[in-house]
Amino acid sequence: MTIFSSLSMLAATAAPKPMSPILSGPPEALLVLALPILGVILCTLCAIMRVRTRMPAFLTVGCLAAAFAITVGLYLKSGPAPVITSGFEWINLSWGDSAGENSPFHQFIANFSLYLDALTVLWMLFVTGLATLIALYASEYMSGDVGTGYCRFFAAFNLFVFSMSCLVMGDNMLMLFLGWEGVGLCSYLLIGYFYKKPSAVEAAKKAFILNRIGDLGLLMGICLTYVHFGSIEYRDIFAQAQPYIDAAKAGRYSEIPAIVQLIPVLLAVGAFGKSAQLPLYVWLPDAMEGPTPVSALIHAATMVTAGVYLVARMYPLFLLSEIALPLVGWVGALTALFAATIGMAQFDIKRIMAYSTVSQLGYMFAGLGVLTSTGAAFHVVTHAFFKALLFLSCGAIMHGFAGQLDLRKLSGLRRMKGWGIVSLGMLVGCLNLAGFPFTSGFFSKDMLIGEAFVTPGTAPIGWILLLTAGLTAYYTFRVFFRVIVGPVHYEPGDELHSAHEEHAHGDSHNEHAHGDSHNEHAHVEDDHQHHDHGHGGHFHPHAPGWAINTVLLTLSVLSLAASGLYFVPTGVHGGAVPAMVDRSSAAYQSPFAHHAIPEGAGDGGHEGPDHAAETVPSYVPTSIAMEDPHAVEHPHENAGTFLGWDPHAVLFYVSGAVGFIGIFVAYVLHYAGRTTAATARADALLPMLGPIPRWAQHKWYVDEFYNLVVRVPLLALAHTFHLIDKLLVDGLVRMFGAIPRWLGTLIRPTQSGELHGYAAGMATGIAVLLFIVFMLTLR
Amino acid sequence: MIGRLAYLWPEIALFATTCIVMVLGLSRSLPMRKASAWVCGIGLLAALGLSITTTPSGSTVIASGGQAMLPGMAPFAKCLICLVALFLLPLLAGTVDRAEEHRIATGAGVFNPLRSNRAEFYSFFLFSITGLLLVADADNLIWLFLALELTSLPTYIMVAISSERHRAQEAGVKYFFLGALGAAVFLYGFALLYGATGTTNLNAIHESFLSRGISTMAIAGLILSLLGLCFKIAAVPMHFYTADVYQGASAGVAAMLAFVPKTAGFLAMLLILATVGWSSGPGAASLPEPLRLLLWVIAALTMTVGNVLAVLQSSAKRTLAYSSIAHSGYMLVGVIAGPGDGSFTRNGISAVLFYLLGYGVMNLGAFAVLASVEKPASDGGEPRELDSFDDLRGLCRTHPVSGWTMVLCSLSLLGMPPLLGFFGKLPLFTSAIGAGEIPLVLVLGINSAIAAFYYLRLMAMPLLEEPSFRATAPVDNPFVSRRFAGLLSAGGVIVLAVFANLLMKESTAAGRYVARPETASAGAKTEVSVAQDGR
Amino acid sequence: MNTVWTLAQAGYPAALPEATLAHYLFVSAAMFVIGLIGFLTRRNLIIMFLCTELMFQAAGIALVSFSRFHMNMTGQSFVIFIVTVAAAEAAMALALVVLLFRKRESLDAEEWTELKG
Amino acid sequence: MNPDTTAPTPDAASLLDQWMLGLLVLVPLAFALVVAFSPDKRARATALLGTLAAGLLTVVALARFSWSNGAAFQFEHDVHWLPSLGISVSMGADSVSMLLVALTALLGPICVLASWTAITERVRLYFVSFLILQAAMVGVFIARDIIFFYICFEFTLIPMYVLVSQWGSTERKRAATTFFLYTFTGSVITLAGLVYVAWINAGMAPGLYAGSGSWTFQIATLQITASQHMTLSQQSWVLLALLAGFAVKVPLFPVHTWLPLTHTQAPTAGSVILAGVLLKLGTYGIFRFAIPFCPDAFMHYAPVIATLCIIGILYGGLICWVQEDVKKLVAYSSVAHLGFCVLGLAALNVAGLQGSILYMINHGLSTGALFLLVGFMYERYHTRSMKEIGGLAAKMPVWATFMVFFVMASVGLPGLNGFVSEFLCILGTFQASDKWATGVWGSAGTAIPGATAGNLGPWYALVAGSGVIVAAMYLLIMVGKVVFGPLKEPAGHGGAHGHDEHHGHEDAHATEAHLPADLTAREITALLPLAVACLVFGVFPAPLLSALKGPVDQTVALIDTARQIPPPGTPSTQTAAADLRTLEHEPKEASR
Repeated sequence: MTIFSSLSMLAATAAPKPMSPILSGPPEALLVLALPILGVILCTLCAIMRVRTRMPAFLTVGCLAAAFAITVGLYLKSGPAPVITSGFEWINLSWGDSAGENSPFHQFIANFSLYLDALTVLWMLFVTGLATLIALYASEYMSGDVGTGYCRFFAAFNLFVFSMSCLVMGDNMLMLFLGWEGVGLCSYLLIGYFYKKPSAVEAAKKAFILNRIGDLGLLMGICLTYVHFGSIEYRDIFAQAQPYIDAAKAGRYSEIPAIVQLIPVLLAVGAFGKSAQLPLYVWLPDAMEGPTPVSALIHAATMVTAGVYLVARMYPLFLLSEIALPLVGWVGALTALFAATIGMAQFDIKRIMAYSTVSQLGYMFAGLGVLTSTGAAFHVVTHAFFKALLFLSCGAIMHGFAGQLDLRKLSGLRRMKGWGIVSLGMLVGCLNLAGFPFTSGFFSKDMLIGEAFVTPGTAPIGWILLLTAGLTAYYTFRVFFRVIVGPVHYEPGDELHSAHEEHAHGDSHNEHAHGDSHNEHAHVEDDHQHHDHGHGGHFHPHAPGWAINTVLLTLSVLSLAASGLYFVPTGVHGGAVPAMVDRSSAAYQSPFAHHAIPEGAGDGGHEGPDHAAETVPSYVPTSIAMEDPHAVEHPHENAGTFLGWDPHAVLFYVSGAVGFIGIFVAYVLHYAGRTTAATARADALLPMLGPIPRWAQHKWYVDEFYNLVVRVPLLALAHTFHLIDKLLVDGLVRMFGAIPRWLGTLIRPTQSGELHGYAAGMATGIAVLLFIVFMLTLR
Repeated sequence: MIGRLAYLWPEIALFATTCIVMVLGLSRSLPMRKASAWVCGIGLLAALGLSITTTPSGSTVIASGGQAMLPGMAPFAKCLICLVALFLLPLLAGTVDRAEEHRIATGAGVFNPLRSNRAEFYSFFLFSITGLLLVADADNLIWLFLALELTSLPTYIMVAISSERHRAQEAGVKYFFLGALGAAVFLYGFALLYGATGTTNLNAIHESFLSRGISTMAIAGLILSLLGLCFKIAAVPMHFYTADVYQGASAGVAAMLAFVPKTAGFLAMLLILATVGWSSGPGAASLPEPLRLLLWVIAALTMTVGNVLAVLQSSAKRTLAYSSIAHSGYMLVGVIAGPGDGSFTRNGISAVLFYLLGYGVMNLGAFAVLASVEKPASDGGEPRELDSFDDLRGLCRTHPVSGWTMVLCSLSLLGMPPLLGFFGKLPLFTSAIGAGEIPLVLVLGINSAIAAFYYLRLMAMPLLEEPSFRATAPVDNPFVSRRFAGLLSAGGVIVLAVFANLLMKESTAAGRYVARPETASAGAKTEVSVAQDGR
Repeated sequence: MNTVWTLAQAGYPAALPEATLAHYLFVSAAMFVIGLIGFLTRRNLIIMFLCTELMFQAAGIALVSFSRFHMNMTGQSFVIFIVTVAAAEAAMALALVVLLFRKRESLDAEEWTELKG
Repeated sequence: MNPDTTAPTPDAASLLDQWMLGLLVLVPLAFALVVAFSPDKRARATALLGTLAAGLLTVVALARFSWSNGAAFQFEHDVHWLPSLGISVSMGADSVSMLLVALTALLGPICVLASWTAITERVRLYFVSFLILQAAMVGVFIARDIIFFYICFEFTLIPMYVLVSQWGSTERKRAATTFFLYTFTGSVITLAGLVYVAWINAGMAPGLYAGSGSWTFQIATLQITASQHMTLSQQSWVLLALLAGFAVKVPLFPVHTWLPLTHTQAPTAGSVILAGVLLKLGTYGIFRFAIPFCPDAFMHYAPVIATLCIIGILYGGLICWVQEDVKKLVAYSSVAHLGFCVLGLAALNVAGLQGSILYMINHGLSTGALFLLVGFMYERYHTRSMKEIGGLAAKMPVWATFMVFFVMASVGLPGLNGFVSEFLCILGTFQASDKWATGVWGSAGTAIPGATAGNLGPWYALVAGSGVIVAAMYLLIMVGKVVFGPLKEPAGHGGAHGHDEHHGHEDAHATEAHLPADLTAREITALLPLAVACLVFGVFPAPLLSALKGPVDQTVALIDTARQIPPPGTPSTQTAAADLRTLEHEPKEASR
């Protein structure tokens, strides 16, 4: 396939050179890690002291806000070169001295140090920022659980922020792995927050285990990196990789050992696990069993982008492999499409959002695969805001309607009292997600799709992404048209999604180990603000309070404003996000982008998607875009086109149009003429599609497939092993153990008690022994 | 010859004591009768002292015409015998005449010398010990034969009279008849040995072997002698009687049977094998091949048969009997290994001598426990000594002294470090490895593991089980001395282990093998047999 | 000491010109085996004991003949001791037999099989 | 070496140093004696005092230990005992020993606390056994004489046998017997191997032989003899003999079946000690004896050993998955975990060895704690079947918190202790390959700075690493069933504190009716040190790693030497080949 050859060529022209890091980074960066830990400790203390107020939430918000403020400070301070803040020694092995070898590689160092470059700061900004906001939101959302559960929630929440910070800020791959697994743990704890609900426990377990599969890939990648480069610290890796980067520049991939080319593939496996890509995505939709703030923060905005972060962070290594980036790109694109098809057929709005998250993560990976790390990073940021917004809005709905999330049972929220801000948030989120023109989602998505067409050989990815964009618009607005607008109708949730029920029991005193109360929804806890909203038509939804509304409003504004991060130039840096990415290890300018910019700059707000690339700052002397003679000489010759036009220029309109079409279809099918909540015009169309909608609704039976292909055989193997262990291994041991007994039984009859028998035995024994001795030795 | 009498003072002392005891036991006065045991003890003490002081060692023996191949063996063996006999004595207290004495004490009868066995019992015991001492002293096949017979004959009777029960008589008859068969076998072996060499003097036989080689007839004689002696040490194929006899005899007598004939057998075996020496054979460092093969097979079979049969038993006494067979197998490993280079770690003979002491002490403890506690007979008859494993249940709680003695002794018998048994087994290990008998060492190791199974039961029953029903709960035997014997042996198991070095040094000297006594007697430099080198 | 066998072979299979050592040894061995077989086949305790005596005396014959062969008296003196011991054993055996007969009214060795296993 | 030659008037400090290790053994023994003769009521407190005293002494020892010189044996002391047999009670500790002694000392009081209410019958015997066990375990780690080592090694069996057999569950007798016989059989063969080495030594070393026949069992001497004067085939046999005992103790794959049985039947404290320390006797034995004595053979057979480990990891892990008994699950997980531990040893490089030794400690902490937790649960519910209990988080939140914490430590979550060791083991295995320069891994001539010589490599690491997934699977499934999910209590378990009668096979548990639903302060006190240690060693393993540097470097240097100098008796062609191999890989070394 051409993508391979072209990518190899591309990478040859476009590998970045790292800058040597400054070793004395700002010490306050450590505070970003320390503050969430402080939060954990405080929440734990609250739990021990049996605090029954919202104290933990506010402590958390305080800690995280402080962390955010420090991060902003880091951002303001950040210079062009990465800086390293040393913490303390974690794992530090050295050897060889005694053997007289002095190779510098006879050591293994993984310290608790921070590597701060722009990419780090970018990620930390939205991680801490969103975490603060979502903590505020959760202070209200989780208020039903005030008590131990509340403390537990916020402790895990803080721990998550800590882990995520480690992941992002660590100066070596093991530190990243620490965060990587740490966020996995927090995800596990928070998905399983409603630990009495078997489905939640199941989902938490699934998330952890599937992540572990990816983690193994990452771990092997780390080992391989270490074995080859003799270090797992980023700065060393990048310095060590320099010869290969040079080789890749010249297109001489044969000089790059297979080991090195394998590293990014292994890392990618890790990334696929954490970022819920094919084939390991199945855990993410189930992870929605967790409380919604968790879904918003962990499973939409931050943790799942860790995979993207990993690829971006190790981008120089990914460029060294002929297969790694195409792999990432294709997996991302296929995941995007696949998840979108499932999302179209779901009825649970939170699940729809979950699949859309998978799909959007696919976009990001596709972006990385088509060589636009900037685009991917930008999409990460915009997605973080609007997806968090969408989830939080869903959460508000869920909170208000007793866990109801079925879009067939909710309708016309806009017209209900107190639901205005939620509706607004929903609208803003949906527009962003659908890629409505001039929203931030539109710009970031457009960048990815455009770049897919620009980069030679990746056009199929572009087409897939374009198609997915249409589907995304459709299913996004399907939710909007059915839930927010239309006739007013609502039904309270059943226990399937009843977070409230669990709220009542998070701090449980066990009054309901009896199954019947599950169905009745009768929880008489006085301080609970949802008074008995269970039965028949007497259910009264309660609108969200100030905390939720504030957060929704803030996020709405932010997600709209996020587009500015790209376009509004900040000094010489260009847009904030590109400027930051450019200053990091993910820095990479497609040589084809140069040629794309000027023509595309049609509209006002669209001043220059690749402005940054055009004006590469002079203090980035090693950027290959400037240096590589090859790129300078033939800047345009390999750039792809979109049906003959310049992709960035045309796609601006095309993807806008696709988005409109999607929204329109959703309007026709799900809003126009709809009189009830349960049915819409779309239902009439379904039979025409045969079994496909049903299959899609059942997620293409992937879970069942995995179950059949992986879990069942493994379980069978486990049972077989258990049987072997009991029968064969232990049986053999017992057999050996039984030999003496058996021998004893065999010769016991000689001890008959009869004098003659004994005498005969003696005589025979003497005879036999004489015979043996004489036969064997005397011949 | 008369000069040798000077070295027989322990035997003479014992004989004198025997005469006194024989008379004392028949006295009409109870204190006098009771004193017979004490007199016995005094005699044994005297013998022990005389053994230590008068028995010459080294070159003096040779000068006086005793056997010269193992010059250090007799003194050590005699001390060891007297010591263990001293331990045995309190255990044997009250074995006979208990009902009779009870009848007299309650006034139901008067003392009747014809019905009293006490005098014979103690004097037979002393006779047997005397015989054993004489075995250690032997330098002549005739002497050896007589000493062996003197050792065994009294034990036949002791078994038969050790209990009123039929079992004792059955044990006696089996022991006697099979013993006679065994004696005939080694006697025939002695005859062939005489025929082959023309002399019955061990030194002369040795010289004959050195000068004229070992003829086939001599080999046949040696083999038959060894096989006959296997009866004494309860080794395959002469082991059949062991369990029945030990079980039928009272526990004290069984303990004696496990020590006295075994020691006699091993000492005799060592003396006879010393004539051929451990320097022939294919590797020039072992017994002649037929003998090595014979002993190898016997050792391996003995260990295995003893252990696998012991595993099956439900009677603790029978188990101990079979374990006694197995221990003979272990010791045979040392016999096969031979003197090595004379150092303790390589000298199988020292190892055997040391093990005999260790085995004597720890085995005695186990039997002492069986003897010191009794359970009431179900039919209301005389209380019986403990026999089955079930009888031992919870002994540590009902009878702490006996229980813990059993625990310690069975652990020591198992070879659990750091108890005496372990340090007995270790030199066997090292000497056999030193002699290159590694397969045999593995057999020994595996057998130790098999043995662990029943010793563990022997340990667990008193320590860990609930005491059995109150109705048949074991009661203390009136003879405190038996418990004392157990205690002695339990203490010995620990104390001797801690201070084992002295004993080891002594047994090293005892196991010294002089391959060419004629040069030694000439006062020339002693030539130690060729040591096996580390290949 | 292959002389013994050499002698035996020299005189064999000649028609027994005179009694050689081999003949005596043969008799001795035969007696020993006969004693053994008797011990194994007879059930009467007294007869069994006599069989063991037979085996003892077989050894005695061998000793005497060897003594003659070696031209020293050691073997013969050995035999005297053997006879003595045999006498002592006989006394013991009879005592035991009497004891046993009292218990069971029988001298059948097979009566005594209580102890086994 | 020999303290007898030190200054005639040693001051108090040096006297203390000299007797430090002896005291570490004697103090528990002395307290055992005291407990034996004190009334039942005071037995618990006395035992606690004893373990605390031992702990205090250990702290003193740790403080006086010169960590910068961790490879050297310190506090050396020789008590002449049986010179005829070449046996002396000779003691000395390097940093590996010290750390394992510290682990033992830490677990001591914890186990006493854990058995406070669980043991109501024959309390004295229990604590006497326990204290003797404690002394024997310390003895194993500080022994510098093979026989002294063996004595302690074997003597752990008896108290453990007593503990399992007397206070275990329904099948305790069988379990205890199996445990004893299995390990005893193995260790007898080990003894044969060790004695064989001593014999070789007596025959080889000219100064020691020459008719005097004075054998020695000094580990230091024998190690030199064994590693330098034995041929490869001799080393192989000795290795086999040593592994016969140590592999059973670890336990490695085909000889592991005693472990689940014993663990399930043992009382809680017994399980804790078994998992925490006793299993480490096997790995410690491999580290202290198998590798230094038979370096060539160990190198040669490292792939075989590693394969067994990997089978153990996956096989044990998968079996865990289908267990219903929580304790059995944790027991099988030990099989899997110790597979990693031995795998690190088989890697024979710094990362692997460091990881492995750390693993010994870490496994002791986390698995020990898991057994404690299971025990606390069992004390309340009298069942460990996942079918009968579930969702205990609702009732025992503190317990649940600890459970999740230690499960995570056991799963190998970074930041907790398990990860560091597991990662290092995997990394060591990954590195340890001579085949980097060929095959699919890269073109010849590529510098592979992170690789070490060895016969394992990435495939081993990959397959072993998949054990990490399996570990997550079974442990989380267990947590999902027992800790989370709807509350499920055994039928007849009335109320929060009650417990049913028909579950108890023993009526020994009469007192725990007083136990509250959640953990008591005493139980938390037992768990907290472990939790703190897990966390601290996860975040700050650096002190441990630097402490272990000395011994590990020494072992690796030994291996390097063995790699370069073939064992005696190797044909010269092989020598040449070995030289070539050396040249290829370590040009600097070869030119040296």
